[in-house]
Amino acid sequence: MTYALEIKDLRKSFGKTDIIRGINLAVNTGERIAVIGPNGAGKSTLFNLISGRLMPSSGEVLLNGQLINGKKPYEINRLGLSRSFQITNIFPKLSVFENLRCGLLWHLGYRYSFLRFLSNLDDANARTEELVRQIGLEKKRNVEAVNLTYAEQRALEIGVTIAGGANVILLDEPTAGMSKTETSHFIALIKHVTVGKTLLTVEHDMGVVFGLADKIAVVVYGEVIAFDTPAAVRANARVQEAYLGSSVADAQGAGH
Amino acid sequence: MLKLQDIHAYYGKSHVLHGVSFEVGKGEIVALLGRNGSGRSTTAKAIMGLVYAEGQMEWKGQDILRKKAYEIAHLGLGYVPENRDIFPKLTVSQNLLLGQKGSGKGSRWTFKDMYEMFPRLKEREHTEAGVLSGGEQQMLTLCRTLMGDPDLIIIDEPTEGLAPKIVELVGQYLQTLKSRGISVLLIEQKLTIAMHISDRALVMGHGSIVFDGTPDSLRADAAIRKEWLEV
Amino acid sequence: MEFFVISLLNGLSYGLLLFMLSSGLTLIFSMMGVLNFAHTSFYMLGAYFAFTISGVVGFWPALVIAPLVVFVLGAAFERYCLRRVHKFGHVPELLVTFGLSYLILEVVQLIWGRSVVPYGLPPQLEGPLFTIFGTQFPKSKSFIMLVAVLMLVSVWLLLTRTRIGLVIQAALKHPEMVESLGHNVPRVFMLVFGGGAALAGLAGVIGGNTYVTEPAMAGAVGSIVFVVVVVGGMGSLAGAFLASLLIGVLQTFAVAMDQSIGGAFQSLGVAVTDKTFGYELLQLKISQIAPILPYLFLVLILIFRPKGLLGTRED
Amino acid sequence: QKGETVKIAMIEGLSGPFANVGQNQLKSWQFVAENLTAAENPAGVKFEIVGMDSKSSPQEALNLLKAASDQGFRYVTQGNGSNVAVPLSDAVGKANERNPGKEIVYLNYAAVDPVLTNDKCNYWHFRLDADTSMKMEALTSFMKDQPNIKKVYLLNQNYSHGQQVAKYFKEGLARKRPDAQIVGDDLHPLGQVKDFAPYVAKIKQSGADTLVTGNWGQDMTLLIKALNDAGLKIPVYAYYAGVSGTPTALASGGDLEVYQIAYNHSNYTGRMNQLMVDFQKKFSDDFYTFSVYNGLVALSNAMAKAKSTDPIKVSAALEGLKFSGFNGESEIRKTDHQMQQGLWISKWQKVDAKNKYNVEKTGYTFVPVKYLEPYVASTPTSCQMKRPNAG
Amino acid sequence: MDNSISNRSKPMNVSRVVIWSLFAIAMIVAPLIFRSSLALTILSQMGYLIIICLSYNMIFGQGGMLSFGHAVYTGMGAFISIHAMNLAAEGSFKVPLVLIPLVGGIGGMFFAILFGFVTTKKAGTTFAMITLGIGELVASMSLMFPGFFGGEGGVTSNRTYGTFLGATFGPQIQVYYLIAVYCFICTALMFAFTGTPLGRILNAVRDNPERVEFIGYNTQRVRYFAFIIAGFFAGIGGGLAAINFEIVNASDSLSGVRSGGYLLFTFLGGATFFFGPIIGAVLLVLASVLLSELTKAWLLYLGLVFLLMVMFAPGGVASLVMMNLRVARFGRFKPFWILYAGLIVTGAFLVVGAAALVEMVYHVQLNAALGPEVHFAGLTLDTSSLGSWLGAAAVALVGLGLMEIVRRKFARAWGAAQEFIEAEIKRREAA
Ligand SMILES: Nc1ncnc2c1ncn2[C@@H]1O[C@H](COP(=O)(O)OP(=O)(O)OP(=O)(O)O)[C@@H](O)[C@H]1O
Ligand SMILES: Nc1ncnc2c1ncn2[C@@H]1O[C@H](COP(=O)(O)OP(=O)(O)OP(=O)(O)O)[C@@H](O)[C@H]1O
Ligand SMILES: CC(C)C[C@H](N)C(=O)O
Ligand SMILES: [Mg+2]
Ligand SMILES: [Mg+2]
Repeated sequence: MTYALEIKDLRKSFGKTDIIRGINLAVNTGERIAVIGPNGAGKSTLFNLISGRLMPSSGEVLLNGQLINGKKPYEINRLGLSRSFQITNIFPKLSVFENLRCGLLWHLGYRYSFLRFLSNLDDANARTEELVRQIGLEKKRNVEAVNLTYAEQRALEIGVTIAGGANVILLDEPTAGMSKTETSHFIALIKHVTVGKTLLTVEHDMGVVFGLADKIAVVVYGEVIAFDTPAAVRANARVQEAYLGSSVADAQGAGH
Repeated sequence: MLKLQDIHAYYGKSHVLHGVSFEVGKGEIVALLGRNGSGRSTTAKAIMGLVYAEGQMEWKGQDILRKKAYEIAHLGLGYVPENRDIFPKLTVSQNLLLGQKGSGKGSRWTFKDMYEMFPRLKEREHTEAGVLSGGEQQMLTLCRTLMGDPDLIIIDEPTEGLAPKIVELVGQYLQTLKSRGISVLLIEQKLTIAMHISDRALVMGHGSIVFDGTPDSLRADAAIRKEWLEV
Repeated sequence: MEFFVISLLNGLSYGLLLFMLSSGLTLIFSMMGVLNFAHTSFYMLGAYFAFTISGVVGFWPALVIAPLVVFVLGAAFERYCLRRVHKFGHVPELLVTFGLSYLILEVVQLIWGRSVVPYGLPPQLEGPLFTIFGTQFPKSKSFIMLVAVLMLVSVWLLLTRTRIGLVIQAALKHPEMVESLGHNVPRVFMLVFGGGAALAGLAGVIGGNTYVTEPAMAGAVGSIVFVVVVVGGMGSLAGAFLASLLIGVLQTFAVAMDQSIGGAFQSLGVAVTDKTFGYELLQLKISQIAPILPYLFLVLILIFRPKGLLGTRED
Repeated sequence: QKGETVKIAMIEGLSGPFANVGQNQLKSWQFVAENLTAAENPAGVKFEIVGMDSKSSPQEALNLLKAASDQGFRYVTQGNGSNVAVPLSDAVGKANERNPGKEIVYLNYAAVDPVLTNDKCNYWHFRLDADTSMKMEALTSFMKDQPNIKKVYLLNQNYSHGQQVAKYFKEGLARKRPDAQIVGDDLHPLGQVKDFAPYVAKIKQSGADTLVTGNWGQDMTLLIKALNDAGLKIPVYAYYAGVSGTPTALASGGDLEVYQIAYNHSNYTGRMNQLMVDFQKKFSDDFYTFSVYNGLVALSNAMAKAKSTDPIKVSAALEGLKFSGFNGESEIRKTDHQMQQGLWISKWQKVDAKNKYNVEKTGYTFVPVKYLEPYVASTPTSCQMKRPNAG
Repeated sequence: MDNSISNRSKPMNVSRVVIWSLFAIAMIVAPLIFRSSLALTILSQMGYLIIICLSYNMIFGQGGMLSFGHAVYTGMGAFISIHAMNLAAEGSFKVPLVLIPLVGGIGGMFFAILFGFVTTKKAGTTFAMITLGIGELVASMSLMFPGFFGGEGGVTSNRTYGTFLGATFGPQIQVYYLIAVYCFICTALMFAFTGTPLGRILNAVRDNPERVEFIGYNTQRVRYFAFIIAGFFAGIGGGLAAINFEIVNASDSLSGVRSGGYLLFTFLGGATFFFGPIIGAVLLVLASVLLSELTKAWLLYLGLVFLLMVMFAPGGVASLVMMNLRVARFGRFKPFWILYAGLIVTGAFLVVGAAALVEMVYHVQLNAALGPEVHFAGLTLDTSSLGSWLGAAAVALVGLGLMEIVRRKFARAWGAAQEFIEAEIKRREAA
């Protein structure tokens, strides 16, 4: 069978530094994967490689069986992969509604069209309205994105990411900066909007990780040292030592 | 050391702080807790002179309310903002260099100390800070502020985006600061750490302080926690 | 050989002139990101001030005083105008400098009139420095070359020996953060802008009498200075230096080249007559477009190497 | 018509880069208009000149033409730049065709593109200056008698004026001095050269003994400076050495052999000298646009002849008009409305006992070297003048 | 003509119909009110400059591309139009005059396709500098090719080579209406563009090009397409200019000064609002034609206005209008009538006094020899008497002082109104 996302011996180095050192990962359609690991382990870099923001030094990335490495971000997105960013990355001067609508125009086939009015694109507008509701920003529908609170911006970030209806979704620390209550709301939201989709998410909040993921991939120093169910990962001694560090007093040298 | 009395702060015309009063003593770690949007970051900015504020504010007995940010910094206040604000096009060491005031002589902290504390930074010394991982950036901001040798450091959500292991590390690090006589005003979301290391806890709600006491008493006060922290 | 040596010398001296004109802009444009359209107006001011001041106290004191006066004006402009619009972004900054360039031009014309002013060389700089192959090389140009090199060295020292460059770059991104770290950002901006203006003023003091001092002198070099800075690479003083020399030499040698595209075709056996499509373009000689080659160079550089020759930034 | 006021709109760049020249010429017009004697003004009208600022932009000039027409002007004048003159002449022609009863006469006192009195000639346009073909005709006639001119270098601005200078010069030289050689013919972009040293090196390398250039403004002064700097002391034959500002710059350049080809020089005696001296006294500026004088005198003569100030009648009278101008008998040729006049070669040198007029107070002056009679400078025209039926 | 490009619902609602009708009516009746032939030319120029400034804003305000070379596309459109007119008059290329602007549009578009291919690969400063370079190149080269560009004199033509519905297009009024029709249609089309998918994505590219790549769009393509469309409208504007003047001339049409003018006035009008450039175009014509007629010091005034506008109203005139409308919409405008009146009166004192000084200075500098009298605003000032100088200075100072008092009051009232509005918005949001 083909995997939704398959990564084969992926490597990336910046100058002389090897950051991603041979990652292999295969994700089935519909799975929710949490990617965890120490700071600087290469999680965001991995996402950047998959989504086309960076070019791999070597290795392969396959999306639904199709080789996508070396493609431009927009090409990869058109093939059904969408991602969010660790640092909020939306359209600050556009309203919430417009942000979301931009997210889905390409995928509804409107592309570079300049011969029809947005307001007449009923399918796009209906979808957008639904998205606005899904991410709980009805009241801020017409507010410019810059004027949203941090948590609202994060929600919008996710909204823009899922708007196009991509099947494979990568979320980079979606709950960072949120309070506990907000986080739990947010997790529910993510679960809700990604039903039936393949999800990869980077997280540091273990509560979220264990609440959300079917499987966990642990990235340490550019390698996947474990890829298993939450229970198994939690029990894994290497993971504890490298990442969770609950008992390890000498916690220096994160990432080594 | 730091004393705020009835501080009101504004973003343009919008009134955010409605009379905030508290004190931070020497060598004390004070946690400032509260929900998103309650005004904690604004309090920090008000102290640093980055938002327009009214009221009374004293630092080491000196009025600092109308002073410019760089003057305040020179008086020995350090600030680590919540969104990190690293300088992306400068290298790690240049970022640290900017943390120094003047020549950096006589500072309690040197480059070496910083690199020892976070060896990861040493490795990335000549890398542009903009490409650092989220966690690395967080470490860098902490160190950058320390380079300026502050007597009180205001830290806004330092554990944000850090791996659990590093979070612990930061906790230890704050206690090290305390042991060197530096006061800390810690703005936190993660109650566990904050409660664990702080000497005193403040809770903010709707732009004013609604609780001021020891962590233990806060732990005991379920009503406050329920109303202002967790719901 | 003879022609080669003389042209090389001409090229270098022209290149250094360009560097002198644009070094201040490099400082302002690359560090503060301000597209300062009034840069050459400060150049003009330097020349006029020097003209007036040297009439009173002589050229050599004017060489020092005039740039200082320009410094004060530049710093004041930063303090009272540019600073206000800084927060609105680059385009308003640019427009403010645009407005300023109008104002300076008009005020200069009001004070000094609309014609050339008789701003001459001091006796020490008159006449040739040396003669090779029967062609003289004037002292005034040698002086320009000397000053340009001194500018390079001093600006370079300023940037590498102090944290000013870092503070400014950092402040462009997060000004509040830099202030919170204890740096007086507004003052640094003011000094840098004033300094850039003063460099332009200094260029004016010696450019004005080596060439011509008149109201059109600012406009005449208005866009070439941007070419130098951009070709060299934003944020790179060395790049600006290299670009100046390169443009100077390139243009000087291009003047000597009477080849044309049409000529090239003809030597390949393709007939080119005035009936051929694009005949006017084909018969244009390289020497005829030499002075606008820098713009072509600019476009090509930006297409193939947007960072510029030695630049590090691309924004 | 006696005692009538004739208003002339001077549409010219009065601000911007060419403002100094425009302002000078506006003063010249006003000054001459005020000082016409009875003999010079047989019609006895009062000329009133109003300056309108076109900023040297053709489109602005056309706007101003409308404004002038609205305000009742029937005479306009312009000269600085054929880029304005050609559109203006064209627009005057069209406007007169479309608005009968509001005809306008256009006096061109300085734009020298030959096209204005050839392919694009227009009944309402009268040129008071000599065009490039005439100047080059005269210049080459002068060179015919200069045996030491053997190798000529042409350096001009790469636009129509510079291209025409080169073209007409080469034609004339080939006819009159087939033995002389053109050793270089360079064109450079208008106003883009900051340092002429490379060109000077090229001129030197070519072994030229004479330089001919139509350059003006910065392109002229910088060229002279570069020649001086390099110590290349060959004679320069120039068009616009005497225009506002250029003499000041020339003087700071040092001693160079510069000849000017123009309809005048700076050391007239008699009436013109008087005007120059008075002008300098009044404005502390030089009066050098003599065509202004010819223009007003011709206009007044035509008005006297037509016994009217009506532009239709006056323009009919101007055609073929013979009058006594500053260079003696002059004629406005009927076929193309080009004034036929004698031309001068003058030389830039220090003021001396005989030649006292101090140009721009530089201590230098343009001393006449040779006068070329009108017939020498005259060139044929291809103009097919379309005359309005009425009139 | 909505207040914000990004917030809108259905394109056809009542207020919009009203606004567009008013726009059309204004264009129809304007020449009936201003009847002189100069006024008519001014109106005609406003018409096509509106198109040009709007087209410029398509890339600048909506696409975030700061171009220093827009005149290249208007100018090339104009040159191609004028050649087309000449060919049509000869009979070798049968295009009626009313379609000439489209020929210009296609010309502009052609060059946008050509040059845009390289320029739009980049954004930001790089884009700005490439356009500067291309602009300089085209402007300098055009003078070297008299064949196509007509040399110094430019290319002339005659627009009366045919008739259309009985119009010969000889009289300016007919040309004006031709321009007005084009202006209306083009404005409508460009407004419509802001509401299309490409238009919206263009805004997104301006705001955050990186993210656009991750929602499926190729940013370079988006910029390129927008650039081409803007080039088309720019070319139409150029074509209309060619018809209006019947001459096209490199020094006017292609120069960097022109490009700079489009930028300056688009900004001055207000680049963040769709209708801002319309105001900008009107101001451009008024400043260049009327202001320079009124005073010799016009460049000084223009420089000052720029400086002050950018410093105090960086959103341009349009943003001032919108801010006041916002106050009005919240029913808080009442106190400002009197305050504005106060500002205007005191400001007038300041301006008259200061301008009198400026005029006298200019007079002394330029025409002193014509006598010491200056005529200004109906007054005759004597530059040789100290009284005039002191008087003017006094008027200016009194104006300044009074204005400062009013300004303070104004600022307070304005602040209060804004505070109220902010609170009101919050209240409505909460509700
Ligand atoms: N363009 C680049 N050039 C050089 N080094 C880079 C670049 N991008 C990333 N790195 C380095 O690669 C390492 C991995 O970074 P990455 O952002 O992937 O970490 P992460 O796992 O997401 O960490 P965090 O949890 O802290 O966000 C870091 O040390 C970072 O400094
Ligand atoms: N720049 C700003 N302009 C206007 N209002 C602002 C601005 N920044 C913050 N606010 C508002 O001020 C209030 C307090 O914000 P503040 O950032 O101080 O909260 P916080 O307690 O730090 O919350 P967080 O957990 O989000 O960091 C919020 O309602 C917020 O919307
Ligand atoms: C100078 C500006 C035109 C652009 C600037 N570099 C930016 O994109 O931020
Ligand atoms: Mg990361
Ligand atoms: Mg906060």
